[in-house]
Amino acid sequence: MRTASTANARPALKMPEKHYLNSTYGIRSWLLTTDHKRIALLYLVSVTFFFFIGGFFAMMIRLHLLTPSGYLLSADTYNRMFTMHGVAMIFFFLIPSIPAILGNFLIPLMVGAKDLAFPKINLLSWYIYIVGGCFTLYSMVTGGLDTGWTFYTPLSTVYSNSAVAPAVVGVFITGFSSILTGLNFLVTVHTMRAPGMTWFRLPLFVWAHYATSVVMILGTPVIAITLGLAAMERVFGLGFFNPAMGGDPILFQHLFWFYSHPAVYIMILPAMGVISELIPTFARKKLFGYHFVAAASLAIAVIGFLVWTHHMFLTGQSTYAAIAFSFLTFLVAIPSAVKTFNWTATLFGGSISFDTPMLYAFGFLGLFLIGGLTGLFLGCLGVDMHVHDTYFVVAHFHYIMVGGAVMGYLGGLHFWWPKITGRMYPEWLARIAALILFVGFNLTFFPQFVLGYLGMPRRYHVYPPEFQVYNVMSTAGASILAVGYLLPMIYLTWAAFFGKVAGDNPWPATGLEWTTASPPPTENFEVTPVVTWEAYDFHNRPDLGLDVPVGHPGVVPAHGDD
Amino acid sequence: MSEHEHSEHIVPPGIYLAIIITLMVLTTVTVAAAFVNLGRLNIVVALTIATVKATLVVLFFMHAKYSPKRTKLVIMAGIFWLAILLFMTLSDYVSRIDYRGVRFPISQNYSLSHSPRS
Amino acid sequence: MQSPLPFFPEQASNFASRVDPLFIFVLLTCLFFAVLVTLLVIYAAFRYRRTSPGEVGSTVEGNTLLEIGWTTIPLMIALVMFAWGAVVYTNYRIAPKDTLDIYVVGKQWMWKLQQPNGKREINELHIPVNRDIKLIMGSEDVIHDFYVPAFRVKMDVVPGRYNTMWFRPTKIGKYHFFCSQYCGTNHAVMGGWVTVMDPADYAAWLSDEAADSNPAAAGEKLFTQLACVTCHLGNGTGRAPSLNGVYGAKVLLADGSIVVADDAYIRESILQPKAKIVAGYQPVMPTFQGLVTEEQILNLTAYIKTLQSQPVPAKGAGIAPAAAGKK
Amino acid sequence: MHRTGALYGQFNTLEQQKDTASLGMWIFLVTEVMFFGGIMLAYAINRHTYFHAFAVGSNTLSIQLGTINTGVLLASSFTMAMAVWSAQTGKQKLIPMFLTLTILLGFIFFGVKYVEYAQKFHHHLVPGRNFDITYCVNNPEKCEDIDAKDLNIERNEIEEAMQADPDLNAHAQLYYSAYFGMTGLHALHMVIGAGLLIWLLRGSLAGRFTPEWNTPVDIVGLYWHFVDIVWIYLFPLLYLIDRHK
Repeated sequence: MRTASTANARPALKMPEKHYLNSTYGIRSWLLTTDHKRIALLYLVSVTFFFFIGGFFAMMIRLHLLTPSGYLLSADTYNRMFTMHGVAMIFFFLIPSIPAILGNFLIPLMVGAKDLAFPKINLLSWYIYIVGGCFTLYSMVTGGLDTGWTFYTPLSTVYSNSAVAPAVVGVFITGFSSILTGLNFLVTVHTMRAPGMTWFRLPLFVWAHYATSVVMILGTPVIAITLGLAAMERVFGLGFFNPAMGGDPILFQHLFWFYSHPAVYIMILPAMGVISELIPTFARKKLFGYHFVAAASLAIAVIGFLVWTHHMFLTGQSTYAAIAFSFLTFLVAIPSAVKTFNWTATLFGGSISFDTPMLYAFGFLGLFLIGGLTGLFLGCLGVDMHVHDTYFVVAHFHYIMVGGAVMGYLGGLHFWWPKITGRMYPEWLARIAALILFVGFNLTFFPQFVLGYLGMPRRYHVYPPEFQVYNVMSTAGASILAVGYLLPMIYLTWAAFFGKVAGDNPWPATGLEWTTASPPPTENFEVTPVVTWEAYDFHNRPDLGLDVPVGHPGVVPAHGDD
Repeated sequence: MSEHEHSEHIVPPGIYLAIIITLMVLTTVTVAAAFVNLGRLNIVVALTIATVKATLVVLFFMHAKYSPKRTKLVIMAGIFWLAILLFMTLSDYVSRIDYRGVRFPISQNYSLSHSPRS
Repeated sequence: MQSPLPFFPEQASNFASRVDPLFIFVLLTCLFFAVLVTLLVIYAAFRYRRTSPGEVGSTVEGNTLLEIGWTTIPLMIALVMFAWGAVVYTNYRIAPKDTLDIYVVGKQWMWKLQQPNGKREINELHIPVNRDIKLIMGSEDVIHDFYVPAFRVKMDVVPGRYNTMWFRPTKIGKYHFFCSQYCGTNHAVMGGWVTVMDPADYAAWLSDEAADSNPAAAGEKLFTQLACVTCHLGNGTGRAPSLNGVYGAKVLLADGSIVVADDAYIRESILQPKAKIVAGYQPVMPTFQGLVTEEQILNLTAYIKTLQSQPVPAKGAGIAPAAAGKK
Repeated sequence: MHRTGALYGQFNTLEQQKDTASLGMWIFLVTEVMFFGGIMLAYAINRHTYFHAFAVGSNTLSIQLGTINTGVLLASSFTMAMAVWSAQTGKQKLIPMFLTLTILLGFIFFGVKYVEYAQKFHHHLVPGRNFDITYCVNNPEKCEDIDAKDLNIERNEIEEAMQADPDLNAHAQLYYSAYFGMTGLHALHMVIGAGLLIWLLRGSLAGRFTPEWNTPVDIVGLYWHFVDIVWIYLFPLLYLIDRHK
């Protein structure tokens, strides 16, 4: 079952003498670093901080909903809790999580570059993230925010008496962090690839991030200007979104969802990229249909921009527009389906191990499947008129965001933890944690599908007693889930300092990042690597030390001639 | 490595001069056209002239004409996505019909103070 | 009547019998794919599990025919879902002729509904069975959403414009309706009941003014029904003053004057709420002129009298402090 | 940032470095397009909905000042292009000269914009509590800078528009929200651009830009031209809605 054959083969693994973690010391060397690997760790710390803030709010919400009359929180407090849960999780955890941590760390390594194209801008984007985060935290401690993470006007601009302005400004600022990260990735992939690293030799993780970056740079400016206008409206009384002044609240929703629907793909595409790395590695087999998976990423990024009003089918938008957007919504489901089929097909004929990252990949497959398929219900106009704005929606997007994106994130974190820290996490504990997460997650969110179809609207701090059974299940699941999230945080931190030394390529995997030391040196590679192999090609990599059958019928001559 | 091969193209000042003169002339034309009543065509004329001017600036002042394909792709992507934002949103507005059969724009007739039936 | 783990809400309108089959179609299709992929993954995980540490997989790289197949087949199925859904939705968005029109106004946090003959209700809707009903909806403040799960229909109520929805109730009974677009503090209690009645009963109800025998109890019921309770919170934190202990007390008004809260004051405050504003509050209360009968005012007053026994909150009652009273 | 022709650590060749910088700027400009796109959309929908109010609002702007500013900005784009050309051809003396001209024209633009904003402020045309589209018509003595003939035309226009749109004042305020939103955002970009130009000017005086290495001049130029393009659209959209009266 255990892999790490190469790790076992070599008796004494040692950490490299000099690597990016010990090259310089002191707080300044971290806060002023332009090393993409260190910036990734800065992001890791700050993003984890926001994850636990958001998680705390989530726990309060679930505890409160244990009883129909909600004994724990007042209506206003509850409203603040779910709003701040959404804002913290979406803008400060999910959107930066995989791109800014794993993407930042890995993209230069994967394309064989010494750093991102604009290292200073990379650091700047972390500072922008922190400034935006501070504004939002300020809003959280000075009266909170009770508009829902969607900031719908005129509730947010006129009627709410919570600290809307600082929160909106915070999200506005953080948007620029996202834009700069996306810009950096795009340029890096275009101009910084190592010799031999052609477009179709790029790992699919890079393709997924390329698509993500496209969404980031084209969508984020729109939410920035929208929130900017909303903030102006709240502070100075501009009137674009205020019906009392002749403005149109539906326009706000158009502009908001123009970004916020594609933003869903900012969260899920990188997770898909992680899964596309995990499955070939732990099945020891090329990913089935590489070109189709890469193209599917781009297709999602493009078609994802054409579907936003499916969040607005029942706002009274034109019937014709609704029909057109519903059609496009069904189209965007196809590339995701193609990816899922390709991942499944990769398993056939593989040599599958059940290391923790692979368990997360299996978990992702199952949960993303449910999340994606339930999206069809919501895109279907006739069903949406019943389930829109109910718990069905809540369950659906948690299956995508938590079941998909967070599973991918944790899987990736485990997979690359030996590369990031040079040390291995405790395998059995990690497997148990993955299992707890999977069980807890389903128990939390599956009952919410039923609740939704029964007609329980979302964002209710009290609810009719007939909905209680499912709410109790959901709260029970949430408690299990909380344990599942605490465990990895504890043992990963422990492993970073005291774990077994992992070696350069413990799995082994084929990516360029595994050819350098673990942890990598500051300049990533001692010499600029020259790539001579296709992505995920285990058969033509004698350096991995695997037992490729001699005269294997499928073994093709090395592509090293170009 | 990337697919660039271009060496920097230097545009002679004469072309710049020709462009700026054209731009000034077009500015005059657009102001003059605004004083002629063309009905709905006024906005069309104004935006067409603006687009011609913008194109000249992009192609020559910004050297897009001499830039690699990649730059052109970036420009086209920008225009394409702007078009998505503007036209797909407007597609909702222009096809809205409210319950009285009134087409967009309808908001001017709305007032809650008197009963909707009156 | 309901099982402990209900799955479907009651079917009580023409759309319930159209949305549910569509839902089941999508559900079965999705189940098919979910089960298929899950079984394939489980099968592959066991069949192709690693048997020796150095083992590698096969060299299969892809199959274009397969790719085309699993692109087009799901696409076809998706298009069926789309078309079916669009038909149901279009039918919902285009109301038939000759409907019973009811005007709905959403307001933080109550619904005001008006029958064609002008009869008004708050948080209650009475409609006859088997008749096409059209709701014409506007909002006074933020976006709300009128949602009746048993009817499978909802529609946002957007300030600055009218939205409409229609349905035909098919079953006599009482059904929950909710606000399903988040609208601020009391979003969760901004709901009520739709009562579907036999047409004869409906006609009788339209002309009937039923009364309760015990004035204070009837008043208490009205206090909730008319949504007074959403603003006049007992602990004084609402948007309107608490009414605990207010009857007979001196009240400080916004213009600095002081009045005694007697029957006449309470009556005036219900009918012309803007006449005397309590200090520290905004004039946000709507008038109930024409909405409540004289008898109901008496009932409400009787109820407010009973609040004498409740503890008076430290702030928010609007009761003039002793010092101010001497002025 | 102060090394001439420096090759930064992450790059292998100067060519790659220049390529990267230019691509980065172009992508950034695309995000700027989308940024302005959002407010353009708000403008388009409101203009369609409240055409009368937008026409009235537009006609209170000074077309002379608008046209002058358009000319000034186009000219500054020309001088900027010339500055890039000077750097590319190694004309060391000309670079600071053209940069100075560009900055100067930028400041003329600010000056004219300031005059316009101040005027709007005096005429109670800034969105907010004091906004009153009829202020000048009703208080001609407070608006002596508008001559009586123009004021008469304005009065007729407002009265006519009131027939079609009784809520004219509120909707004209939307026009002015768009006006200040769009021109304000544009001016903010100009300020950033002017800052970058001054930084370039320092570099050019120190002789840092050569035919081999002039990336900063090149990419700041791209930015400046983009700001110019935004104005090319703002001018007809804001000043030329309904002038033929």
